[in-house]
Amino acid sequence: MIRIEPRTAPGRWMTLGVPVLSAVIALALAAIPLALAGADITVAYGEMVKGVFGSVFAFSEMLTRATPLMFTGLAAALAFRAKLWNIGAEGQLYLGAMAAVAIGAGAVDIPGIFLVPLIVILGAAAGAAGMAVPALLKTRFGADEVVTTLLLNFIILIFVQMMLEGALKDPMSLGWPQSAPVLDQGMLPQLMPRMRVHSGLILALVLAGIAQFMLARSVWGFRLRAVGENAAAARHAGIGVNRSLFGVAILSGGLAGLAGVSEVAGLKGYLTADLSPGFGYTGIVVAMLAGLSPVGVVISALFIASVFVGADSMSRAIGVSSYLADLVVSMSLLCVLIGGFVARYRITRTKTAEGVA
Amino acid sequence: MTESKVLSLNALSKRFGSVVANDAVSLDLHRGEVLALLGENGAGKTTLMNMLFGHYMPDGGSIDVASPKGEMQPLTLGHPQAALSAGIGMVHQHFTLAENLSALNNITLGSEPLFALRRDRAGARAKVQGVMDRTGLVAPLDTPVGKLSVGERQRVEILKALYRDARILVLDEPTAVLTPQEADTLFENIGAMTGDGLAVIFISHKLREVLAFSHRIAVLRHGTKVGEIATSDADERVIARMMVGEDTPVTQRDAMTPGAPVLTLSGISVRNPSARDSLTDVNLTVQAHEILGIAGVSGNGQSALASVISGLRRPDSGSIQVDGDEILHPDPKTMIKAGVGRIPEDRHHDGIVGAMSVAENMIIERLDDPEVQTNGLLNRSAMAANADRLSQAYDVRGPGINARARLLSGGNIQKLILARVFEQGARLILANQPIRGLDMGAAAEVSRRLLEARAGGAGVLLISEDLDEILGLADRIMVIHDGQLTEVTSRNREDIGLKMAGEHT
Amino acid sequence: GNVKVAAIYTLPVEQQWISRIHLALNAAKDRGEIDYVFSENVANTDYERVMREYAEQGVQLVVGEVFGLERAARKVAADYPETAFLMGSSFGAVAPNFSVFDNWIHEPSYLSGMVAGAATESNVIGMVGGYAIPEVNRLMNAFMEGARAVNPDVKFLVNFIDSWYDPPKAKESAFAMMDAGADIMFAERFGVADAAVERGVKAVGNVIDTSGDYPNTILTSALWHMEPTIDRAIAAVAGGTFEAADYGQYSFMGYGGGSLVVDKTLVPAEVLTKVEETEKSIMEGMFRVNVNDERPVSDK
Amino acid sequence: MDILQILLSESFWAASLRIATPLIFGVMGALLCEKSGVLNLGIEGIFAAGAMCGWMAVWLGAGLWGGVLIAALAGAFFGLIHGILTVPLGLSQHVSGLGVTLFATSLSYFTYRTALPNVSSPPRIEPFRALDIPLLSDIPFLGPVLFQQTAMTMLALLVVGLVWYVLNRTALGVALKAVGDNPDSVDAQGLSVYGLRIGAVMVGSALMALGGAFLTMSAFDAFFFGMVNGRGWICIALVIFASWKPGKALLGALLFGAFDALQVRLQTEVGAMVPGQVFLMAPYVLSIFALVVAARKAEYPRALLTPWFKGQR
Ligand SMILES: Nc1ncnc2c1ncn2[C@@H]1O[C@H](COP(=O)(O)OP(=O)(O)OP(=O)(O)O)[C@@H](O)[C@H]1O
Ligand SMILES: Nc1ncnc2c1ncn2[C@@H]1O[C@H](COP(=O)(O)OP(=O)(O)OP(=O)(O)O)[C@@H](O)[C@H]1O
Ligand SMILES: [Mg+2]
Ligand SMILES: [Mg+2]
Repeated sequence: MIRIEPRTAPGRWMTLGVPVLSAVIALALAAIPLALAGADITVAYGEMVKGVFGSVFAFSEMLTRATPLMFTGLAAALAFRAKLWNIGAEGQLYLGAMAAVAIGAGAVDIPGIFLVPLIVILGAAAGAAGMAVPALLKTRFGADEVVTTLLLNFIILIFVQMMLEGALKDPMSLGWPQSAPVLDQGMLPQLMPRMRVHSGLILALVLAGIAQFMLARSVWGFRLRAVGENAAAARHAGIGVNRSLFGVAILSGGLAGLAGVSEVAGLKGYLTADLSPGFGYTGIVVAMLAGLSPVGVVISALFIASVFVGADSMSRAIGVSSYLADLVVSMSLLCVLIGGFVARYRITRTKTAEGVA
Repeated sequence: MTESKVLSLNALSKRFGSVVANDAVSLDLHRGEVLALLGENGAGKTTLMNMLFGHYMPDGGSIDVASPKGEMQPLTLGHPQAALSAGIGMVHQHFTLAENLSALNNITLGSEPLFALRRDRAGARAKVQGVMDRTGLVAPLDTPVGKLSVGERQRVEILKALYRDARILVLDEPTAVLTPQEADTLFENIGAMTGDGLAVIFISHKLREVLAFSHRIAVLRHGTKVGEIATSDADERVIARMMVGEDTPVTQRDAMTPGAPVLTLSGISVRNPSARDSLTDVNLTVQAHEILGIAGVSGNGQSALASVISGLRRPDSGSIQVDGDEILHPDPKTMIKAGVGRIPEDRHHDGIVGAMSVAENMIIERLDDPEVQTNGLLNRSAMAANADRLSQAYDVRGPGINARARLLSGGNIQKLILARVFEQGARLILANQPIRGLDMGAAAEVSRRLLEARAGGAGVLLISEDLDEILGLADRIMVIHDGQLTEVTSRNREDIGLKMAGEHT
Repeated sequence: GNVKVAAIYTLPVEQQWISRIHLALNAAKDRGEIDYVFSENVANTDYERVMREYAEQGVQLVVGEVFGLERAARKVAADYPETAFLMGSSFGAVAPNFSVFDNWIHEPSYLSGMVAGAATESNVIGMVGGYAIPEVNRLMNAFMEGARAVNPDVKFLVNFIDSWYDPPKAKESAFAMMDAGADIMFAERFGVADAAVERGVKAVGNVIDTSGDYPNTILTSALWHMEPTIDRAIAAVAGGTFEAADYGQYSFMGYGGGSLVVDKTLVPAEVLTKVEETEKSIMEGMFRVNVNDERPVSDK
Repeated sequence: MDILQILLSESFWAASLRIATPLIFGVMGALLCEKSGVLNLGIEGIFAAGAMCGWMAVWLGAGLWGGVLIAALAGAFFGLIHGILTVPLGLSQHVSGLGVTLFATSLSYFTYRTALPNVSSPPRIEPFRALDIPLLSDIPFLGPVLFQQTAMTMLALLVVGLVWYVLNRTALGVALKAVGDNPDSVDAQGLSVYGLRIGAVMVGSALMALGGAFLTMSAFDAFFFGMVNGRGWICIALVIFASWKPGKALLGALLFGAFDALQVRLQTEVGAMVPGQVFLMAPYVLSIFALVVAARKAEYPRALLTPWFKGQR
């Protein structure tokens, strides 16, 4: 009979080695679809590495892709810490992006040192507002936030399409549904010439650091952890559970909104309805792989971005379907999930004693 | 006697990590016998029974069970299904009922073929009715279990076992939630069934019923069996010494003159949709230097009363005064600030955040305190110093102040909560089932602390389902039944028991 | 050697619009003129990276569509002046190496509208579109104008399903229009013609020819041919003469970039004659079909 | 046509039922999973897998019912993955579900593209046709609405009855409801918590896959990337809307279908005045609204989202 028991003290190599090992296993498993598609496996892996580390450009592209994932990953990690299941980062991202173009695309024409912070703050506020609604519905009416945030993603996306054909539509776009571009002085500064990586990355790293510190050291973080680990006991101890939940909802939404700001004002310059290829959902994956630790989010965002960019570039180099990249990312997720389990639990086999010997 | 042996546990051992819950425990049981299994908290009683029933896989040892014909046969270990078909029934320490299903469905669950297209509901009902008629254990069969009282649920649990024609019945603390009368009825019923050959193992912390109803007593200490004794040869002192290894300290209670009121509830009503946990026009006063005991069977409004005083639930009407000041907007924080210390009924669920450290749990009620935080940042060294000091003073033992509170044993968790409550110099202490499930040593410690607080000028509101506890500690006693409070002047068990059952004498 | 060509599509190659580019490139590949690789379903976020990757790999001609990233794409082109870019775009070309095209088949759409206008008996024509973007609006408007030219009484029902790929939904939209009286369906999306077949109603195709899939249903289709565009670009790259230019005109009928195919068994001869006359005037430059990118709406 | 006229027409109700069919499969699947205590957010991906596998099987010559079977098996396979991850391993049901969605979707797309690399027009199959059951479909109104649907719609209605019957009339249903409320109750009676839950998730996922298969084998005759288009997520909302009751779930799916059918018809009429997006948004807004109303008295399966480990407390 198979039994599952928690490990009393997970060894050090377990907590560090197991995730790495699971990632390696996931990549090894990717050989199966590769082989089925008729690719040369060794070449494929070589191309995958090259796709991330082969050049400064490749590496910078990986960082570029990791940036929004850090924001959405942080959004999920903080909310999940409080057991607030915000599945709506995708929608909140779009709200942040909409706010960024609404204010940054010429509504006000002020110098960059004012405009950039304004865009960032309003973008975060918009995302926060987007999460405030489900938080309110949850705390007031007990409506399950998983479902409300999930559905709001659709509503917001449709709303974005509506705005892109309406109020936010760029008159210069010849009818194509997209917003006017953010003014040049409103754009987040680039980090390297000729590369797309931008200072949104720095913002994400700083925020991850602050979040890590606040969670561990502040009263706010204490309350958040208490509410997440045992809401009943927290309430009993005089902690305002709904207030804490609401606070973290605002923060989580704000972080997701920043993902939108960073994509629009750091990367593309304007908003289209296909700004995000599911960054909000991938952020959940990122957060879970990170064990909901903010610093861990940075690492796992880099990992997921590497896998995606590497596999994507490999699929192009060796001519297999580009859906491979998503496939490898999903297999990595599943493997790392199982790996995390192995690190925390021990699976033992015991003989099913058939009576006495 | 050997021919009538129905069960033998042979050198069963079980460890959880570093804890040895059972160390080569052997035990025999005979036809028609009632065996009481005793021991302190954590002695390993439940673990032993869980191995018998197949919930836990023993690390060593074996079990033999008599077949209906009387031959001893080895039992397949680790499978409840095997135990059930060998004629073993178990009533668990914690209810194992699906609350969304009727009692009938809970009882028949698992005994019908899963993939049959039709069910024989009439047959099942008739059979349950038969068991109920035979044993006198009656429960409504068609109401969802979630709507039943605790006593009714307990009976459903027992019916579950008997429905499957159990020849060996294990009862793990079956009377913890029953009135004395209900408990007596239960044991009378069981006594009648043993006449038909049923063998019973029951676990209890209540020595009175052990002495009254068992034939034989086995005692566990730290996972090993330390002795067996025929009940006719035993008395409370003998048993206590076997369990603890020494005589237990007797709590001393000095008479005191009550002071000014510290808590006054006037006309408090709480309405709940389920009607089970409501309060109707409750009035009470707790004075300084006084312990007011609230006796009653669980589910009669104790939770509502406790949550009102804790600030968790706003009453629908009525007023609350603490130390003479009316509390207009009660919530947990206001109540703490007003000087109400709360010992919650469910320590794991409401008392601690198990995933946070002991040190953190010790300051969780005073996060605004400048000693704990400066400018919103936690003052870690002060927290550590505080935790060290309290652990010392209240003898909180465990893997250290930075370990997760979940790792503490039940008694130590209770001490942690006591430390938290007493350190804030509470004017009123709400103690809701403070010693439920604690062993003698830990229970004595809690009692001593409550009396100490009383001596220090605090008022104590003691809610308990254990009449012995109330009689031992309270200066005044009120009984709660169906959401209403009545004062009792008599200290007679019978009188109070009848009031608890709702009889007006 | 062969010209190295890479295509980057934001949607799968089954999408009508993209399938036409894919077809032209595959044809060139089969003729042995080019080495062809492609990436499909590339999110706009990743598009720029993929452009750069191909450019870095030494691809000589990059084909694709940059409607969602006009500025960024031009920046990439500027960074790789040695690489030729031929992109679907609403804006203009940028020297030295960024050329643009678009599916300018409003002419055959107008003609297909004439067929539909003559064929409707209920005088109600249903149109199901994906998104109301200029590329789609333009063709719908031309179609409507053509129909009105032969039948002033015709009314249009217009619906957008806001998805490129939801055939069941497109089908339901079409059913709804037929319930409201439409007896001709303009099939901009997959699913519409299927509904027409089920109800025995006629349909008009767009961009691709699906008459084989829906026998007895497709009256006529306005086809887009990318070959004139693609072949010119390939030749220019091969000959070292590629320059920034607007290739849009090569989708006009005059260059063979657009054409009308009519099912002669379904369309009466006199209608056919009239259509052919108009076609001739278009080819001769005597008739210009209006370009209108506004979102079309239902008639009341 | 005014609204009343639309609401009274047979074709409108027939369309509603047609649009509702994939949702009926999906919501029944989600309901089974959740009744046993497991939230299955893999649904969106399982829809895609069902759509792809069912279609592919028919295209390769398995026949229509062969395709239905293959789709169900594919769904059960992804259900098994989700079941193993969330039941014995007790991993987060949210994350595992989203992971399964990503995995099932990308695996289906990758397989389709690898098998059919160079299509420029998707290959088609001969799909299920409307049954047009002789006498029954001549019944006025009811006939065209109910009996001129395809066999898969009939199957969906049958599944509702079956799920209801199993849950409310069989011992298996009692056990499923029990394991979703308190796994200990099942364990103490000698039944397998893991077996019941994994079984429920597998069967539920198979049903979800049928929802996807309906799209490619009945509503349409070809497979497209992205054609599931959020239908799976809708089912998750519908289950809550229905308070985990099969009958109400059917009603919810029908309401949703009716709304969709109505919006298509209304949008054509008033598309000029109101942006089309308002109509697209409405069902989601309504779902949230229904949720808020229903949440007040919804009886959650109490053990939903909570893992259970044998021999642990
Ligand atoms: N599943 C488990 N995992 C870890 N430790 C366990 C488990 N079950 C029991 N223990 C530990 O084993 C010891 C014996 O526990 P057990 O529940 O058998 O005691 P008990 O005698 O029934 O106590 P009580 O009177 O409080 O019910 C305790 O230290 C307990 O913490
Ligand atoms: N005629 C019958 N045959 C078989 N089983 C039945 C029959 N009637 C009821 N049951 C089962 O007994 C259970 C209890 O019946 P009851 O009407 O009390 O349902 P319930 O507990 O309210 O559950 P539900 O809300 O699902 O109806 C039902 O859930 C069903 O499983
Ligand atoms: Mg016990
Ligand atoms: Mg009922």
